[in-house]
Amino acid sequence: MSSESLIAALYVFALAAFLGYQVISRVPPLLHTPLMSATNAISGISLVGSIVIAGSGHGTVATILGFVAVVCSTTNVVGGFVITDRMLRMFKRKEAPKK
Amino acid sequence: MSSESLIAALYVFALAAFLGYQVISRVPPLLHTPLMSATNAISGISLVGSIVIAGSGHGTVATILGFVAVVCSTTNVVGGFVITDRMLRMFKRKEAPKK
Amino acid sequence: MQLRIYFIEFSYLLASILFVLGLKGLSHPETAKRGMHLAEFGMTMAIIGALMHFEIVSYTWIIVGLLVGSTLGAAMGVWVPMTAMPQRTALSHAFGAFAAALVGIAEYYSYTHGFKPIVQLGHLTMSAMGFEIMLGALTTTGSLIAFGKLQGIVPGKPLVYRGQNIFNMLLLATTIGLFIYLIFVPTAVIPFYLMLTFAFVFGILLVLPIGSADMPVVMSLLNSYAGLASAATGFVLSNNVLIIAGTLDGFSGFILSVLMCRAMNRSMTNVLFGAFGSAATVAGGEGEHGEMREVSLDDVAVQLAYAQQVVFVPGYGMATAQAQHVVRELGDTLEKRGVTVKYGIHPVAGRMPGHMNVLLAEANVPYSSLYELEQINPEFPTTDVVLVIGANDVVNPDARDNPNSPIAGMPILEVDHAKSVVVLKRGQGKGFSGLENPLFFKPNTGMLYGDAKDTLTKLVSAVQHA
Amino acid sequence: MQLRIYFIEFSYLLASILFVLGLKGLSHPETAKRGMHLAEFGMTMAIIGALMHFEIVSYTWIIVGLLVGSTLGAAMGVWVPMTAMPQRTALSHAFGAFAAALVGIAEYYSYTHGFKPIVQLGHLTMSAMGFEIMLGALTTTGSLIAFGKLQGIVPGKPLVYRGQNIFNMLLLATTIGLFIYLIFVPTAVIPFYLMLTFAFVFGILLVLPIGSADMPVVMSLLNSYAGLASAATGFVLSNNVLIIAGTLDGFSGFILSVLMCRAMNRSMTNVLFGAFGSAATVAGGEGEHGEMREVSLDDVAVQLAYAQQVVFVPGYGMATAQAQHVVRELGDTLEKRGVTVKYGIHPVAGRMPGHMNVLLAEANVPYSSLYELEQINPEFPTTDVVLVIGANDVVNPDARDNPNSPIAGMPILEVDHAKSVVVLKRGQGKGFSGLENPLFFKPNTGMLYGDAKDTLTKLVSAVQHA
Ligand SMILES: NC(=O)c1ccc[n+]([C@@H]2O[C@H](COP(=O)([O-])OP(=O)(O)OC[C@H]3O[C@@H](n4cnc5c(N)ncnc54)[C@H](OP(=O)(O)O)[C@@H]3O)[C@@H](O)[C@H]2O)c1
Ligand SMILES: NC(=O)c1ccc[n+]([C@@H]2O[C@H](COP(=O)([O-])OP(=O)(O)OC[C@H]3O[C@@H](n4cnc5c(N)ncnc54)[C@H](OP(=O)(O)O)[C@@H]3O)[C@@H](O)[C@H]2O)c1
Repeated sequence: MSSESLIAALYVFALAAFLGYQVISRVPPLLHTPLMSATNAISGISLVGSIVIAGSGHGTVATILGFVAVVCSTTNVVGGFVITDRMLRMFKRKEAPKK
Repeated sequence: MSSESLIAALYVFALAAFLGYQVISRVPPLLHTPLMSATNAISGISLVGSIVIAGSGHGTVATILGFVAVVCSTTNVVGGFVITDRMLRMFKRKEAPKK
Repeated sequence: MQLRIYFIEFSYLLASILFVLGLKGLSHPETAKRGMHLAEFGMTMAIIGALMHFEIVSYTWIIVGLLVGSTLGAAMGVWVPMTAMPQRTALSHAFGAFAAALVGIAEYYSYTHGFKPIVQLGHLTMSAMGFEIMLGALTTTGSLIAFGKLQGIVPGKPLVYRGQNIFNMLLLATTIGLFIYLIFVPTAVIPFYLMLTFAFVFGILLVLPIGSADMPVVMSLLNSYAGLASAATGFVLSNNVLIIAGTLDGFSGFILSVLMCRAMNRSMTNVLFGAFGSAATVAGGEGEHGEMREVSLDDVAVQLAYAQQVVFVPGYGMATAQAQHVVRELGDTLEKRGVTVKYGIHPVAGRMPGHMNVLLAEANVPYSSLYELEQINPEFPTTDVVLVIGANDVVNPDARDNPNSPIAGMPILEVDHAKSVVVLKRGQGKGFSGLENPLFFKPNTGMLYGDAKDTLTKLVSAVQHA
Repeated sequence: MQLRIYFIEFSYLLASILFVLGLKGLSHPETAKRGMHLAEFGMTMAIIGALMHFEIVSYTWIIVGLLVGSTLGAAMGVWVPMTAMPQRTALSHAFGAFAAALVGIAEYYSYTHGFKPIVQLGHLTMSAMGFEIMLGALTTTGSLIAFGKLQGIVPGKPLVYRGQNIFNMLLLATTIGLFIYLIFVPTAVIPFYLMLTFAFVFGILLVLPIGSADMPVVMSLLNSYAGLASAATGFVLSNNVLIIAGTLDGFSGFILSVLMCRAMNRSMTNVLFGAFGSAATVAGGEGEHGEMREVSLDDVAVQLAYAQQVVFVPGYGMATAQAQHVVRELGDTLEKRGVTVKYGIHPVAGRMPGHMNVLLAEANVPYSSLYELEQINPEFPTTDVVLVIGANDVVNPDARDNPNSPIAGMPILEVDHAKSVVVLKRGQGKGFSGLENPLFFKPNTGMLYGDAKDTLTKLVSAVQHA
């Protein structure tokens, strides 16, 4: 990794950190559980790295590692999103005030 | 500009845009005027570019242009911050409810 | 060629933006669904981008992996019951972290086995890789233990032995030592795999000594570790979408744990290193004072039936009893009788953030009738009956009144201000904090013993005939 | 060497972070000061970083420039009165944009005169540079005209001639055409300087036809243009701190203009292209209905002196009359007599965002007694006297009642709900929107003519003797 790319990465990291703080801190407690599963799904992004490794044929070992990585992260991605959707579909607005 | 650096720049831009939106939209109307002068001051950042040009001796023309740029942006930086401070010092909390 | 690079990078950039938008959507239940669809689309873009990479020579294993993963994921997603959310979350942290770790290992392997020019394995790359692998490894095993404890496979109560802390500290020190050594001598293969193993072991030892009750906080921390691991992967592959997504993930975990601590008022340090101790051992509390007044089911039914306003305060007990549906039933029955029914939700009621909200949402309680701490507390004085359904700590007046109480200062639902309080619990059981709860001894408090679900079912019919 | 690069980059990164923190600080008056100090420190770091660059061979002109600039800036900062804020802002937009433009030109010059390898002047660099220069140039002249109009050097009323829009459009088209040509042939010097000139001219023509009343919105847009220009500079020099600061600046300008439009309820498009027309020409309004009731100063004094609660509603008139200090005096006198005094501040009262807040703050009115639209409107029914001090549009009931009014739907301060309203204005003058204001004809409204400052001074003494 060159120093330039390190620096660029640091900028992205710093900005993402701020953004993360700003965005997440605005999520109401009501949605904290969906938030957890949503971020799980998003953290499945390591799939991107896994795919490249599983495919780049750097010997059997690397391929196997990559393959397992792909399985794990795909599970996260799919599982995470499915569950989040399932949860969110459960949150309903009051039909009409009953009192 | 290489395509890599363009892409890196785009990421920084996108994140900064989000961040800008999040942060600025949280500034209360009470402080909108200070906000304006504060961002003026910060926009004086083009000073960074100006300095390098004014100093890198790329011929008289470039130097003059750089010099003028330095003057302009420094004026913004100093003026902006001085005024913002002045304004903010004026904003006072109620000493003790008088009613 | 050039074009393809642009396309890949563009898809990554788009993905990053969509992830941020997705999480922004979660700031309101109305926009949440759309937000998630954006995030899903973003992930698709990212995957497409990844599939375009030049390095890829064969797609077989990728496709197989994707298929297997999707099946597993979909199965999980569809079958896991809402009450098992904590376990599932723990498990998926393990998966995520493991994936990150594997990517790191594979990268290292490709460098050390001549698939990538070893010279490129510089100090910077190695440091990033080290972080990735250490965080990944310890999070993997740590989360697995957490999963085990929550699932009841691993004994929930803290496993403690003498000199534990010292040993853990030493292990951590050695691991970090190896890491630092590797930064200077990236090609040292044995130290690398030693570091890896130690990290895995450390994860186990880190979580074993913690009581299952403390898991939620630990999990959120593991969550942020997992996120940071992916971010580190991003540094290794200098891939921005990984950095961004990882950081977002890391932060959400971190913020949630902070919120939990605040609501339980434990200091952040206490949690960060509290992981070396266990809250359950705090316990104590100053024995009985006064006696509990038991009330009969019918009395309660009548009270409820003729009340103006009733507030339900659910807690962990509702979750264990799976009583959310009956709660909703009771609510409806009362509302049919013209009683105003509100739900008071404490931020850390239950065992994970938003636990109660999800359960009640599952039981079709509209979120507009769920009230947060600040909203509901002023209402208690004008409330006729508060029904405390398997909640304990979150309604413990000691937190407010007794400065010496371990939970002193923790914001609570001030149900004791209500005209009368009825507590549903099975017996003398203590709450998560293991403390005595003076609320139960107050004159205006009545105890209604029994499993929440049964009691409530009986109450429903009783109210109908009241 | 390597180290120096790291230091430079680090200082830039730190600066970026500090800028963000600084703006975050502005989310509350308590934290605002600290925030600004962070931003100032950040700027210092950035400057130090810039001074470390290798390209720099001589510091003479840099230092001279810094000195001159600081003197000018300090002078401006200390001497400019709060009432002249709009002008100053316009001027500094001009400076900022001009600096950005100059940097771009100098860069281009160094490429085309062999100080930098011409081959490196690729399409990407050229596009970024083009944006930088076009935005910079048009913002410079545009802001200068805006300054002139606000200062009264340039005639405030819109300068319109036939075929103006077509001409402007054509000019813009040509400029962009040249820009596109340059992207493909970066070395074409003549087109470059043509584009530059056209951009300068376009800036003038863009703002000239706009009435000075509309300046605030235009200024905020120019603000965001200036910001984007700096961001573009960042792309050219691939310097992240420039990109970040520029983007933040651009966004604040954009958001402020959006807020202004919303509060004036003009559509964003109306503003973005309204720049080609002028609000002042909207005018119209349906003549007199009923008559205005003039009230005597002493009556008002008595009313105020014996009121329970009085609300001051300041507007542009207070600014022009420089009456903020007298207002505060009157407020104090009343409070001494036990009258509750509140200030109702409309988001777009005056001529720039937060205009009234700053003026009143200058007059030492604590911000805790300034109330926003939502807070104060419910209070009017229980208010005895509302003193409208040079405000007009922001209290125009037509916005609420008359759907055909040009300002229909603009949120207003509903002073007409108060028990009695006293309007301080000089005569029959209309407000910014040039509309008739039915409020003045309501039975419970009394008009007190004369310059706000004089009237208020008289009122103070009258109240003291009441
Ligand atoms: N939400 C989070 O994120 C989170 C994270 C970490 C820690 N915590 C902690 O968890 C606690 C949550 O407080 P809480 O009031 O919700 O729960 P709690 O304090 O743990 O009390 C649960 C109560 O439910 C009763 N119960 C258990 N099973 C029951 C059943 N089947 N039917 C009826 N009652 C039953 C228990 O009494 P019996 O045994 O007598 O029935 C117990 O008193 C807080 O101390 C909080 O700090 C929460
Ligand atoms: N704040 C912003 O950011 C912003 C930006 C763009 C546009 N605007 C527009 O500006 C307007 C602001 O409304 P506003 O009610 O504050 O002001 P206004 O509607 O412009 O009315 C100002 C009133 O003050 C009176 N006046 C002028 N000089 C005076 C003096 N020396 N003593 C006493 N009275 C004096 C004028 O009447 P006489 O001439 O009879 O004295 C006039 O009726 C809104 O329409 C808003 O949309 C605001």
